[in-house]
Amino acid sequence: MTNIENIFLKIGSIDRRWIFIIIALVVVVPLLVPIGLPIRATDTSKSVYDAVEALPRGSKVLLSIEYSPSTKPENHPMAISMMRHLFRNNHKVYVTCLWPDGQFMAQDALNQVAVGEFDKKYGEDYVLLGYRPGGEAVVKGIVSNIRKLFSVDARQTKVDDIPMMDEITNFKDFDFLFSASAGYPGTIEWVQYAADPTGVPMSSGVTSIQVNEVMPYVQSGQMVGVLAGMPGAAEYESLIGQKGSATSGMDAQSVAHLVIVLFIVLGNISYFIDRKRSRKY
Amino acid sequence: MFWKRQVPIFIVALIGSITLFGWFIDQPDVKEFIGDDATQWFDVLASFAIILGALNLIKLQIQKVLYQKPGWQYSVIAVLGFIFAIVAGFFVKGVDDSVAQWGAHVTSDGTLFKWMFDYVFSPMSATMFSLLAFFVASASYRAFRIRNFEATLLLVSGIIIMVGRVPIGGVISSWFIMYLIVLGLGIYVNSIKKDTKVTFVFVAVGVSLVTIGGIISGWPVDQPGIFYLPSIQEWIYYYPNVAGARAIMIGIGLGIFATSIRYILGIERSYIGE
Amino acid sequence: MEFSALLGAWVASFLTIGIFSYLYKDNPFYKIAEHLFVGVSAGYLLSLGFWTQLQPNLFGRLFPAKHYDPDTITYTIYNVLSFFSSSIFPEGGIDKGHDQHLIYLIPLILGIMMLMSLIPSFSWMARWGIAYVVGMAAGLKAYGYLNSNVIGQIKGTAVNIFDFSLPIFSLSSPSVFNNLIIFVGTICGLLYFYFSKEHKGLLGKASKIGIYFLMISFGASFGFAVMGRISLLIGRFTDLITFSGSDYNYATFWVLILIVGVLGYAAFQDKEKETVPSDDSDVLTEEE
Amino acid sequence: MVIFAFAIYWLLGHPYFVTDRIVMLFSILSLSATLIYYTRAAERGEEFYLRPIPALKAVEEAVGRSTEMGRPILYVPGIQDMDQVETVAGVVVLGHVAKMTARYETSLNVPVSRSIVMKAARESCRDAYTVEGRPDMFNEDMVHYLTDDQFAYAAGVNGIMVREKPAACMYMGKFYAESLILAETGNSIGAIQIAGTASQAQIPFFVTACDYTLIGEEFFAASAYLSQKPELIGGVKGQDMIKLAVIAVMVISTILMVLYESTGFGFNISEYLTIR
Repeated sequence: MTNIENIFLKIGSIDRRWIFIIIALVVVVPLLVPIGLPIRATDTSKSVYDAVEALPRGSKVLLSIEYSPSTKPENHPMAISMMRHLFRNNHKVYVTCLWPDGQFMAQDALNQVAVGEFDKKYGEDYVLLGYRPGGEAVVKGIVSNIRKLFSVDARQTKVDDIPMMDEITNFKDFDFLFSASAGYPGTIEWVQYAADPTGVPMSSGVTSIQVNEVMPYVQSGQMVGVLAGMPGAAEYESLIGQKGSATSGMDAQSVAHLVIVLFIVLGNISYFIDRKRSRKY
Repeated sequence: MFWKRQVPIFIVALIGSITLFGWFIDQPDVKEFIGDDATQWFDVLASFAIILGALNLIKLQIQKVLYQKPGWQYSVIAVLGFIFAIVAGFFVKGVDDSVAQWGAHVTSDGTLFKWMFDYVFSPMSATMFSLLAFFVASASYRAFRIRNFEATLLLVSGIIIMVGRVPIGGVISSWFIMYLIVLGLGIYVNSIKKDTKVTFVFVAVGVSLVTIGGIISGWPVDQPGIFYLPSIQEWIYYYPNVAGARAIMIGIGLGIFATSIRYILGIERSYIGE
Repeated sequence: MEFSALLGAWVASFLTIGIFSYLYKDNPFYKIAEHLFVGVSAGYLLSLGFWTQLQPNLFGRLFPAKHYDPDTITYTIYNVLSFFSSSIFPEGGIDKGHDQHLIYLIPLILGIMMLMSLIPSFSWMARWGIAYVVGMAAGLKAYGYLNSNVIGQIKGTAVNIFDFSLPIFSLSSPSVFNNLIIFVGTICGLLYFYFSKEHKGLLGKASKIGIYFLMISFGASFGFAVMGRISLLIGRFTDLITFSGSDYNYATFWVLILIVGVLGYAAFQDKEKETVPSDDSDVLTEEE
Repeated sequence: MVIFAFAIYWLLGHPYFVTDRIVMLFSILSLSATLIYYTRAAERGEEFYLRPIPALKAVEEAVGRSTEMGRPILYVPGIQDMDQVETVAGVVVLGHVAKMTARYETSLNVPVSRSIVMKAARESCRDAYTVEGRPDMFNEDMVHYLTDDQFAYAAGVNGIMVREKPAACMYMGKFYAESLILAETGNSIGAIQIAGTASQAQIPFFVTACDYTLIGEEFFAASAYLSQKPELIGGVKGQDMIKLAVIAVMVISTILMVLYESTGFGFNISEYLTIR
């Protein structure tokens, strides 16, 4: 028995660089050699899908991009899947950004989906309005008068010259809002200053870290469903039936989680052995 | 003193009450000012604040170089990086006017600014964050201990979320979880009874009950639901978790409300450094 | 492959691996990457804020092309500015679809006062601008948080909990049991943060239950935090795998070999020195 | 007064008023009144009871243990500037800890990451040592600046921990991702760890890796309690009262909802709680 205990104690005190190497391996190996585990959608992801699916064709949807490259692996697949879903159903997509880097992310996703896959027309099917600094004040400005805040779009074209902007003056003219958010300003500000005061339905895709901050909104119906982190993005990819980068990351994600759980268990075993021994002496 | 102290307090009180009570006023001129112009001013000042922050940071780095403080060589790199970004932002566009005019160059493809974003800014900010994956792993190994009941609750709910939310959680059979629970309870029984026989009988009975149940029902992966990780995960996530998160949310909401009111009334003045 | 993309891939993999080398220990590669990041992001944010807000929405309102008239004072000033920087102030006014609003001089002045605060003796000047931002944020937040985070949540909790058209117990769909969980959990959680009475008796029990709910919620946050970190790492590795392809001349591999080589050599040198412990190394680590 | 004026305005036909938001206006006015009332009461010298917080007792134990072991105490006031409420709270608690270290003659080590925080923390330590009558024990270097950068700061603090092996580590302030790195290292050197923060995403890491954690509002209440400033204590009391009111509204609306939907008696309260 003591031998086994000693082994556990020894494992418990290894240099943490070994742990770093193990983590690097369990992430890289499944990326190179995929297993292809089946993905099942959670209820909150399904409600997002159902809400978008229920919009009548040709609805005006505001898509807000609020993340930077640092959380790209989590948010970008959501934004891409959402665009695919919207364009496939022929909705009009208006893209705004509350984060400075958001407009690069938006540009990237639009180039890939709107231009590359669906061949949509800029100014008629979609428009990138761009970034404005100010956080909640920008949201308030969009609710009050979007044309004043975004007098020009990201390409410096005047909004008066953009055909699809004709029927838009403020937030109430939109039928749905989807925010791909990584923090402040983001989903919370949209709920507080746009969705709650106007009653326009909204939904959101957030980073894993943020999920718990928005869950009460989802449960109380202030938001329709939520996509939670990279697994949420993978679920959405499987719901719209088009796989992407989130799905291919899921194997690595699964294995890494298992390994971390294993670490917690092993760590606690050596902790208990340690405690038992120190009590004896 | 008047300019440095009273005026800012007055500005906060004035602007604060205008925006707060503006929510209730339905008069076109007032509404337009609060909804559009006041927010625009806010946005303009927010941009100035960003610029101020950036300049402040660079000022500190330059000071470090000038006074040759320890590690000043690295500050030279920071300053060079800043200069590079400014050049890309204001002086060298990298494309013709026909491709992108000044102003549109910060988003258009092919510009120097976009190159900097794609290959310098973007990889670094992403990598900085992903370092944390490694620290989470080593901390989960060395620091996350079941010290008391609260910590146990936290770790168990964390583990269920972690495994139940990813695809692999759906592959783990609920019967496997039941066996684990029986074994876990066995360890618990052993620690109170301190009798190997009792433990053995307990575990044996538990294992056989689960096995019989499994044989009768034909080992379905997701039945019974209360032992299937994705279902437990979904429940924790949508009910007890929301209850806890909501308590925190209300607390934070009240805290922010109270602080905002104190700002507007001039009770709280920490923003002017008091 | 274009040269700029190729160069970019090399730069990106150097910086990525440079930052990862921190996992081995704090070293010059990490510091170079980190300081470069600090400098570049400062300049990057500054440029973006300027081109997306100040130039179009502030200067665009002060000097709109719509009302361009070189004889007025405003546009005389404009032409002087334009002489210095024709990229920011193009000839003939700024055409961003605005009318002229000279009232926007107020935020301009407040903003300039903010920048003046970089000079220590004028540091108080920033307070005016900050006061505006603080005041407006306070007015917006007091309403937004009270409405969405307090009243909205009361509404979310106050449902017909004994709605017997729902099942009594069901795990993942609405049920009476789950309604009760939310109701009890929220109230007990709030009671835990009640400070002006000792937590004994009934209040003590309620706050104990409250802390259990908070812990479950923190556990979920913890699970999600781990999930997020791992996702980001997956994203990084996917990029590195892309850059290790032949299109990019195997950038990742070469950079990896370089950095591992240099660090390995340094470690080897350190080992030889270890016999003579010096106080120097101690001082160095403290600055880090 | 306000109500009276509003009543007249209402009777005059309330022009330019968003009638849908009247519930909100009344909540804002009544809640503000509660806050002001308790703040004033505290300033007038009324005493309010605040429950003891276990983690603060643990601070005393930790200081005692450090004295026995002859090792220093490490205090980390977060990585943000003084404009964050949490940093302010952290510096307030630091003053309290400094009083104890002065009493027990234990050495205190406070690495900081912002120059303004350094000034504030030095002041609060100097005060504490003077109050305890031990100005001789105070030296400025006990509060020292490391660096502004997040990870570099974390690395610096780690270095201190590994070299000096403090008997107790306290983390009180605004933390981001570095919380985990600090708590892990502190754990590996076997120090007693006490944390306090309101950053929701970091609390789990502190709860699992530290011996005691001040969670969110508890942390603010602790600093109000320690600073003994009447406006802060009054604020805590006022918010407590509002919390009670929120709970009461929650219970009453639930009862109304049950009655309304099961028996059709009463009215649908949720309509009043929906404010557009």
